[in-house]
Amino acid sequence: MVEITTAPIDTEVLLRQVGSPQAGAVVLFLGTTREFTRGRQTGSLDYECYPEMAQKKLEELEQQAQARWLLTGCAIVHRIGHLEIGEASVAVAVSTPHRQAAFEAGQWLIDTLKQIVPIWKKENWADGESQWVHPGLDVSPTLPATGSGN
Amino acid sequence: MVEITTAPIDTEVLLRQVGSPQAGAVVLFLGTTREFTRGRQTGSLDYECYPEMAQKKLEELEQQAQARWLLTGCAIVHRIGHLEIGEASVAVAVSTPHRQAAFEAGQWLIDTLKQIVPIWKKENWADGESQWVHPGLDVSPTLPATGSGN
Amino acid sequence: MKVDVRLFAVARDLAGSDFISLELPAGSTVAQLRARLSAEIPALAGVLPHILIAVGSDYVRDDAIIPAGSEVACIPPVSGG
Amino acid sequence: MKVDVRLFAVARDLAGSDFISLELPAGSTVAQLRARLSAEIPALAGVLPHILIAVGSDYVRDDAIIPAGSEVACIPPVSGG
Repeated sequence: MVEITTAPIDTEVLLRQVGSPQAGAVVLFLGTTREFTRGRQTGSLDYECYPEMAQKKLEELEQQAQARWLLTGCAIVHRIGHLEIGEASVAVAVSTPHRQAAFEAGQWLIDTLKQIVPIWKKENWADGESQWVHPGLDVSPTLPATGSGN
Repeated sequence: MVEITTAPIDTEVLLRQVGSPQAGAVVLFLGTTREFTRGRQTGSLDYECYPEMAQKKLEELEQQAQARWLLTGCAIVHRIGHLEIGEASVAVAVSTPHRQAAFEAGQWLIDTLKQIVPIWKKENWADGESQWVHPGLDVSPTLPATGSGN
Repeated sequence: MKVDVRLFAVARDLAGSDFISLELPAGSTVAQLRARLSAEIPALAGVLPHILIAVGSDYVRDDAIIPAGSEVACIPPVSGG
Repeated sequence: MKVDVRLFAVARDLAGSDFISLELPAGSTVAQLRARLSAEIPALAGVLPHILIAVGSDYVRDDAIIPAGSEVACIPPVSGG
């Protein structure tokens, strides 16, 4: 089950979805929005995605993890839109008969998601600037008042 | 926060406890009771512990993980008593600024818990036999009607 | 052939639009698409080397040929999760 | 000195009791405790090599001396989690 949603992530639902009488282990990963990044304070974040491709890539990740670790359950939810500090932007839940595979699959899923799934976050710094986060790319901050542009 | 309880584990409470504005990652591990172990069907499980020592060892594990991975949050709950298939017997939740540490700490905590914390499970096999699980020790099964010991 | 290229995040902000329609010769490659994007939207030129191109929701290399009617997108370095 | 030894899981089942009171010379070691346990509860003898001894809720080695008044327990291989 993969989902992209603007709603808060319901971890109870996720844990129920991956539960199974064949599972001995469940690993849930939550990515939550941090208040400080390299000493600079974040006020809030906005996430956007390329919906069709993000959905397809998430489904591919789920299928690859299923095949590689013989998961008994897998659920990935990414939230987009506006998030406040402390909220979860992403949740990955997997279940497996034995725990080592659950940790490996969970970590692989979030690592790979962060490398390939077309989702982007914009930091709204507490000082008023906003800035797309594009690893490896030096993006000039923009003031909200000036809107988009360079 | 560490706890030994006979009540079902409330994951929402755990996740709230480890949440922090400094956290970018939360990892929750749940150990759940499997229906089949090496092909043999389990009906239910009973867990018992040495309460004072189990509590002390869990607190030591939490402190060691805090020191080693600079956790922003940590919670360990072990349920004892009678558990049905699919229920969670143990939950480990940690939060950290970055995700690698959360996976490492979560896995270390459950691995070490399973090695040193004085908690034992008894498999109540679906065929009516019951058997303490003591890794490395060949324990004769007992029929419930015969009570303890041989 | 007409190709609509979807633009996201910093690429959209730099272009000032969430897509651009290009007219390309049939059989054009991704490299040729990149050259046209650079020419049409000079503000994109600086970041384009860091942008991946997706065709039909899959990442493609610069020597790939763009099939007519396919959905094309500029994917700046992702930062989800 | 009198030492109450707590017994858990298979050790309790084999002994038929959740503790045993032993009278040991002051300054006895864990090894001496093990020998007495084996003698007092023959059913335990077979599993005792696999059982760890805890004194004051910490695992101790066989050459450790048992302080008077300490809480002692037999810890069969654990299977929590």
